[in-house]
Amino acid sequence: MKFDLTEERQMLQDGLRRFMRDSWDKSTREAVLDGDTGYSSEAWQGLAEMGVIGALFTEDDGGFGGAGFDLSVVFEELGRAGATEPLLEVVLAGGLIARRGSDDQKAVLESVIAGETQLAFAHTEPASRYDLDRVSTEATKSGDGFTLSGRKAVVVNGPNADHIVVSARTSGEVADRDGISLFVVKKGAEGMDLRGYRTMAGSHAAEIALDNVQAELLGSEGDAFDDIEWAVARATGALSAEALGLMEACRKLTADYLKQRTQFGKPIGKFQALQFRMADVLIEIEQARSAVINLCGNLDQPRDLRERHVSATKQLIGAVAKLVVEESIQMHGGIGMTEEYDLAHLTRRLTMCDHRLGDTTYHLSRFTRLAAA
Amino acid sequence: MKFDLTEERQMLQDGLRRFMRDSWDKSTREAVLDGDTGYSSEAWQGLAEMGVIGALFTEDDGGFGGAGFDLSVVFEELGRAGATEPLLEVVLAGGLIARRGSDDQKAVLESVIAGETQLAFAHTEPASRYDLDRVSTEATKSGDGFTLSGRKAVVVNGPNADHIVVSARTSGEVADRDGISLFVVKKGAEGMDLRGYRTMAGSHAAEIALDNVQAELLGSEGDAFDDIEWAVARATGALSAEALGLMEACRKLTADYLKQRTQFGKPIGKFQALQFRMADVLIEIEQARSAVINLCGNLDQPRDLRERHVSATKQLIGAVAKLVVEESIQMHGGIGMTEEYDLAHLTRRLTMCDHRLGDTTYHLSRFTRLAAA
Amino acid sequence: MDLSYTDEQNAFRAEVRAFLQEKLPERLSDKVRLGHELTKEDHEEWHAILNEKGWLAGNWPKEHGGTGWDAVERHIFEEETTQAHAPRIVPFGINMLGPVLQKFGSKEQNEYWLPRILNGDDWWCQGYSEPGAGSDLASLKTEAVRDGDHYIVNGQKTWTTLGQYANMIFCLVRTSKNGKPQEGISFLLIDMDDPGIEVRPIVLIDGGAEVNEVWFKDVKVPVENLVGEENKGWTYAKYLLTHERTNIAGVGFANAALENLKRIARLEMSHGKPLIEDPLFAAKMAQVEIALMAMATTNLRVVSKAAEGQAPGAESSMLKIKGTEIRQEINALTREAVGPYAMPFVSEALEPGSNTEPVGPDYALPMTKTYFNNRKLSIYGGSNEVQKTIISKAILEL
Amino acid sequence: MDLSYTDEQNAFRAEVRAFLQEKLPERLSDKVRLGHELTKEDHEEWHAILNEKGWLAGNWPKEHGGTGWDAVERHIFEEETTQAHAPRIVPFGINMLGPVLQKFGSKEQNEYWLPRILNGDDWWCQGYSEPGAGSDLASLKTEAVRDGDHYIVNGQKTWTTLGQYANMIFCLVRTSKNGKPQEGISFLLIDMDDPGIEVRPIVLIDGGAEVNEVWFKDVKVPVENLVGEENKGWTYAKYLLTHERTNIAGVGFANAALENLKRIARLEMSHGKPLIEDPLFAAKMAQVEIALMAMATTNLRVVSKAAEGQAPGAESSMLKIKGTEIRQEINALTREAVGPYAMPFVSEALEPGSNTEPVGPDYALPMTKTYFNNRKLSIYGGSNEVQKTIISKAILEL
Repeated sequence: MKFDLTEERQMLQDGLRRFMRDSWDKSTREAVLDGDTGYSSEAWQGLAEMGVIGALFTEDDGGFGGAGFDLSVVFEELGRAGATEPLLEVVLAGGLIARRGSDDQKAVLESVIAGETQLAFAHTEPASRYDLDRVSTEATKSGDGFTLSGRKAVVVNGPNADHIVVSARTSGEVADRDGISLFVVKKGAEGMDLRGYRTMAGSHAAEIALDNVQAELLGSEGDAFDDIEWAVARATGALSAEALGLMEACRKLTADYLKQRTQFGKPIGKFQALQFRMADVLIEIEQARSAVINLCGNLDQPRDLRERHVSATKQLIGAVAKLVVEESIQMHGGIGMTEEYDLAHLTRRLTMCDHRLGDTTYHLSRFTRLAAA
Repeated sequence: MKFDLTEERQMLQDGLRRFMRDSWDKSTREAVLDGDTGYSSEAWQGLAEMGVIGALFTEDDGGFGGAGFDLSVVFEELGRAGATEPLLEVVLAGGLIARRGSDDQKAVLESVIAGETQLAFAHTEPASRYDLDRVSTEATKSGDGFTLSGRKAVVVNGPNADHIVVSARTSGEVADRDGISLFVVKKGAEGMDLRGYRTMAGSHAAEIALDNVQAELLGSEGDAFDDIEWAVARATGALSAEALGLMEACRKLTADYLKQRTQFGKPIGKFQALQFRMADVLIEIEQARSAVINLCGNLDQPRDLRERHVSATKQLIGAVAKLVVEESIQMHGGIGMTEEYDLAHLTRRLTMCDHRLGDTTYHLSRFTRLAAA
Repeated sequence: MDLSYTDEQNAFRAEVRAFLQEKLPERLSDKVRLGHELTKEDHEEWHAILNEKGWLAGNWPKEHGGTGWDAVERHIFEEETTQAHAPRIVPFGINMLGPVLQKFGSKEQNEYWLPRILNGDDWWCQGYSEPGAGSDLASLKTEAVRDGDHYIVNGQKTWTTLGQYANMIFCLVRTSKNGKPQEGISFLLIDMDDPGIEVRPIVLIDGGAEVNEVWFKDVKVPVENLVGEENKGWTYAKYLLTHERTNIAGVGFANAALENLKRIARLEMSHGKPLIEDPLFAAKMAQVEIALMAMATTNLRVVSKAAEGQAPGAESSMLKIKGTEIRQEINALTREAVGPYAMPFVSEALEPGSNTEPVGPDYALPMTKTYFNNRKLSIYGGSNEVQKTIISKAILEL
Repeated sequence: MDLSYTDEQNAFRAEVRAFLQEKLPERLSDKVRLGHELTKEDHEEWHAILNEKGWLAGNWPKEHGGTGWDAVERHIFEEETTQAHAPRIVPFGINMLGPVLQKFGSKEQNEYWLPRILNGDDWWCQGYSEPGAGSDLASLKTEAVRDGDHYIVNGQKTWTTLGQYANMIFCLVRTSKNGKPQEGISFLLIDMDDPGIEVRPIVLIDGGAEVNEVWFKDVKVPVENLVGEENKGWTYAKYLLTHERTNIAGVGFANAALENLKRIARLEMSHGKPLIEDPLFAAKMAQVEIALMAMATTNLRVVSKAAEGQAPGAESSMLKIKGTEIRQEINALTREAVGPYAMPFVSEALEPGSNTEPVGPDYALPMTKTYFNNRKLSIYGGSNEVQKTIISKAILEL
C-alpha cells in the first residue's frame, strides 16, 4: 500500500502545476471566456509539448501513461487552475479510438498527442440524459460505410473537433445495450449541422443534427456499449480529479479570504461559526480526494467493482462540489459572486461537473442498483 | 385567519401547563419509569378531572372538544412535560369507538372520559411495519360474535387496557383495504396471550397473541380501513403536537444549559458555532410548529388534502425531532446522556415518535405518492 | 385558531386576480415566467399600471398615496402577483425610501419626493454597502463634509442594484468620526446626474450586471437633501432594514419556483420516464415542498400578527433564513432537473429583444443562471449569518 | 500510488484470520454481534487469549512485550478482529497508560506495571474529566498535595468508563495553582482500593451504567506513583490524547455496523418487500456506504503515512469527526430499519446471563440502545467541536 506518487508522476504533477500557474492566469481566463473556442491554443500546445496529452495514453497507443493515477494527476492540476482545455474529450474519444480503432484509425492519435488534432465524443442525445444505453441516432449501411441520422446534445468541444466519435444504433431498441456502434465523423462532414455555443464551464459545446452523414465504423458493429462504459469510467475518474482540483482552488481562495477580510474589527476567519464550516469543507474535500483515489485505483478491476466505484465516486464528488461551491460563495459574500474574482469561474466549472457523466441523484440510484445486483 | 387560541383553549393550555408542571416532576418521572404501568395514575386522574380526556371528544360523544386544535393544545403540553399518560390510545381506540360504535358500545366512553377505563389499539402486526392496510390477523364468525386469531405487535398501553380495539380481516388478502374490520376485546379475554414490557418512550406496550379470542364487532364488517386512516390522521396530529412539546422542552433545557455551563472561561452559549446551531434548532422547531398547525387545521378536510398533510407533517416532525435530539445531546455533552438529567427521557420519547404511525422515510415516500395521485 | 381567510379577504383576492387578468401584459408575464431579463421600460410600464389602479405602494398609508393595506392584504397581493408572474415591484423607492421619508423626513421632502416615486419620475437606488463595509455596515467610510448649504461627498458605494437605471440614490454617509462607528452616520438623498458621480457595472457570476459600484468625487448635495437629523442616519437605516417586511420569506417566489420545478420534472425524461417519477428526485422535491408548506404557515403567523398591529421582531430573521434556504434549494433542484442542458450559457437568448434561439428546451436555459444569481439571497439584505446572530441574541438571549 | 497490500501483509492477514477462527470463542463473538453486554470475565478471557499469542499490545514495541507492529499491521488486525466480532481490547491499560509509561515513566514503573497490564493483574481506568472540566480539561480541580512520601488527593473525576471493574486509575491532578491552568497538573497512578475512594455508577440514556463518578477523599498516593515530573502532566496527557490512534476513524466498527444494517434491511419487510428494496431507504444506506468507502481510504492514507514513520497530526481530527458522523448515521439508520420494534426497552434481555426473551426479532432489541449509547462518540475523546477547533487552527491556520 502506497499513497505517494511515483517519481515520474510527481515530476509530471510539479511541472504541470508550474506550467498551469504561469499559463492559465487571469488574462488567459478572460481571453478564453471571451474567445471563440473555449480554450487557449497556447496552453493546449504547451500541454502537448510537456507530454500531458501523451500521459493519457498507454505506450502501446503512443503515449507514456494511461493508468488511472496518470489521469488523476493531470486532471487535478487542470482543475486547480480552472483550465478549460478539452482534455476530457481526449480521454473519451481518444480512449475509444485507441481501444476500438484499426491501425489506420489509431494513426490519428499521434497528432492528438502532439496537440494538432481536436476530438469530441458525441454520445448524449436530447432525451438520453445520463443513460449510456439510450441511443436513438440511427446508422444505416451505405456502400462500405454507414450514414448517420439523429441528434446529439451538448457535445463538449464539438465546435473545435477535427474528429468526432459518434455513437449510433445499428440494431435494437432505444435503451438496448446491444446494437450500439461507434463511428468517426470528420469536421464539416456533409449533412452535419453543428450549432456551437459556450457553456457555464467555460468550454464550448455543440448541438449536432445529423442528416445522412457519411461515417466510418470504429471497431465492430453493435458491441460498443461495454467500451463506452469503460471510457466513461475513465473519464469519470478524470472529471472527478478535476473537480477535486477545483475544490482545492476554491478552498484556498476562501481560506485566504477569511484571513484577510475584516468585519467587526477582526478577520472573519476568527469567527468560530465560519471556522467550523471551513473545517467541514476541508473534511469533505479529503473525502473527495479519497473517492478519486478509489475510482482511479480501480479502473482496471472487473466491471462490477469498477462501476461500483464509478457511481460511488461521482455521487460523492457531486455532493461535495455543491457544498464547496455554496459555502465558498457564502463565506466570501458579495465579492464571491463577481465575475472579476477567480471564484466565479471556478465555482461555475465545478458546478457543471455534476451535469456531465451523471449527477449525484443518478449515481446514488445507480449505486443502489449495482449493490443489489 | 387567526393563529391565536380561542379563550377556552387558552384556558385549557394554561391550566394543563400548570398541572403538568406540578404533577409530572422528576420524582413522578422516576416512579413511572420504574413502575409497572408506564404512567402515573394520579396524573391520569388529574387529567380526567380537568376534563383533558373529554377535550379529545366532541359534545355528541360526551366530550367538549374533539377538534384538531383541541388535540394539539393537549398533546403539546403533555410533550412539554415528557408525560407518558396513554392519551394517544384514547384518540385512536376511543376515536374509533366513537365513530363506529353502537350506542351500547359508546357507553364505555363515559368511563374513559372519567379516567376509569384504559384503552389500547391493536393494529400493527409483526410484519406490517407502518402500513395501515397490512392486516393478517383473522376474524371468523362464531355464533353472533367473532373469534380472532393472529399476532399484534407493540400495542402501546396494551398491558393496562380494559378494552382493546383490535383490527382483523374478515375477507380479502393481506394488503387489501377492503375486508378489514374492527373489534373490541376485553382485558383477560380467553385465548389472548399478552406479554407486556416497557418502551423507550417510557410507556408500556405488549406483544399480543390471539388464539380464537372472542370479540365483539365494532361497526360493520369489512369497511374499517377508512375509519382507521381517519383515526390515525387525528392521532398523527396529536403525536406531532406532543413531539413539538418535547422539542420545546429540549430546546429550553439546552438554551438554559448554554447560558449556565462555562468552558474556557465563558458560558458556552457565547461560542458562535453553538449560537448558530441553536438558531438552526429554533428555526426548525418553528417549522415543526407550523407543520402541526397545518395538520390539525386540516383534519376535517377531504381525505386527499388531509392525508397530504398527515404525511407532510409527520415527515417534517421526524426530521426535526432527529435534529433536536442529536443537537440537544451534543450541545450538552456528557451530562446530556445521563439518566438523571431530564433530557434523557425527553430525547428518548421524542425519538420514539418516529417509530409510531410511520417514520420520515415512510411518509416522505407516501407524500410523493399522494402528490402524484 | 382559524386557517381560513375572511369573506372580505377572499373578495379582495378575487379583485386582485381579476385586475391581473385584465391589466398584466402577457409580454411581461411571459418574460418573468421564462426567466428573461426585464428592461427599465418593462419595469416602468408595470409600475404605471399599478399606480393607475392605486396599488403601487402596498405598504404606504393612504394619506401618502398608498393602499393602506394591512399585512394580510399585502400578503394576498404578493401571492397573486407572483403566481401570475407579474414583475416584482422595484423596491428602492416604494419599499425602502418611502417608509423612511414618511417616518423621518420633513413635510417638504414627503410632498416633493413621494409623488415622484409613485409617478415614476425618479428611479431610486440604494447606497449602503461599501467595499469594506458589508455585514459590518457601521464601518462605512464615504464622507460628507458640510460646506455652507451643501455637503461635499467623497467615497464609494457598491452592490448598488439597478444603479445603472437610477437618477437618484439614497446614501448612508459619514458626517462625523467621533464616538462609536454607528454614530456620525447621516442619510442623504443624492442626484446621480452630478458630474462627480461615476457608475461602473459589476458583472456577476451569472453573466448579468444588475449591481454597480458608485464612485463619489466632490459631489455637491444640498443640505435640504439630508433626511432627519445629521448623525442619526444609523437609526433610519436600521428602521429601513428591520422595517416590517412581510415578504421577506419570499413564499410567493418559492411557490412559483416550485411550480416551475414540477413542470420541468414532468417534461424531463430520465430512464425513459418523466423525472418526476424517479423516486429519489421526487423525494428531494417532496422534502422541499414539505418545508415550504410549513414555512408558508410560519409566514402567515407573522403576517397575521402584523395585521393585528404587532411588529414582527426577530421572526423576520427566521423567515429570511428559512425562506432563502428553501428558494436556493428549489433553484438547485431545478438546475439538476434540466440535466446536461444546465450547461449551455447562451445569455444572449435571455437579453431583451434577442433573436437568439435557446439551446435545448426553452425552460432549461435560465436555470443555471438563476441558481447562481440567487446565491445572493443568503448574502444580501443582512446575510444569513447576521440573521443568526440576531436570533441568538434577541430570541435565545445567548 | 498502489492500493494493494504487500505479500507479507496479506500473509499476516491470513494468520490473524486463522487465529481468530481457532481461538475466538463463539460465545464471545455472538455476544458482540448481537449487541449484548460483556462481563468483566469476558474481557479478561479475551485479553488472556491475545496475550498468550503475544498479540495483546498491538501498539507497544517488542522490548516491552508488545507486537512491534507498524500502523498497517495494526490496521489489518483491527479490520479482522472487528469483522470477526471479537471483543474490543479494553484500551485503558494497553492503549492509553502503556504508551505514556513507555515514553515518560521510570524504568521501575515500566518494569512493574507493563507486565501486569499484559497479564491482566490490573484493570485500569482513566481519571481525566471532571464535572467542571470536560472539553476544557485544563481547568481541572482535583488536588494532590505533597505530604512526605505521599500525595494526598481530594476531588472528583467523572465519565470514568468501566471504573466499576478497575483496581487502578491513572489521574490528572492539580499539584500547583501557579501559572496557566495547563501548568501545575501532574499524572498520578492511584490504587482504587484506597478507602478514600468511592465509585458511583452513572446510569446513561440507554439504561447502561458503563461510566462512573469517582470521589477522592484524602487518598494517599505514594510519590513513586508520580509519572514523569511534577507539574508536567499536561504534556503527558496531550501525548496520550493525540498519541497515534490509527483506529480513531473506527472503520472496522463502521463496516461491521453497516453489514449489520444491510442484514437487517434484508430481513425487515416494508410494503411486503424487503426494506433494502425501498428506494429511499436504499439511497440513505448507499449514501453512508459511499461516505464510508471514502473515509476508509482516508484512514489508509493516514495509516500508511504512519507506517512510514510520519506522525499523523490534525488528520486524526478529521478522521475522528467523519468517523463518528458515519457511525452515528449508521446507528440511526439501523434504529430506523427495525421500525416499531425500536420501541421495546427490554434491557434485561441484553444483560449477561439473562433468560429474558427479547421482544420482536433478536436483532432489533439493541438497536435503539446502540443509537443512544453512540451519541457519546462525538462527545468523548475530544468532542467533535474540539476537533474542529484543532483543524481550524492547525490546518487552516485561521
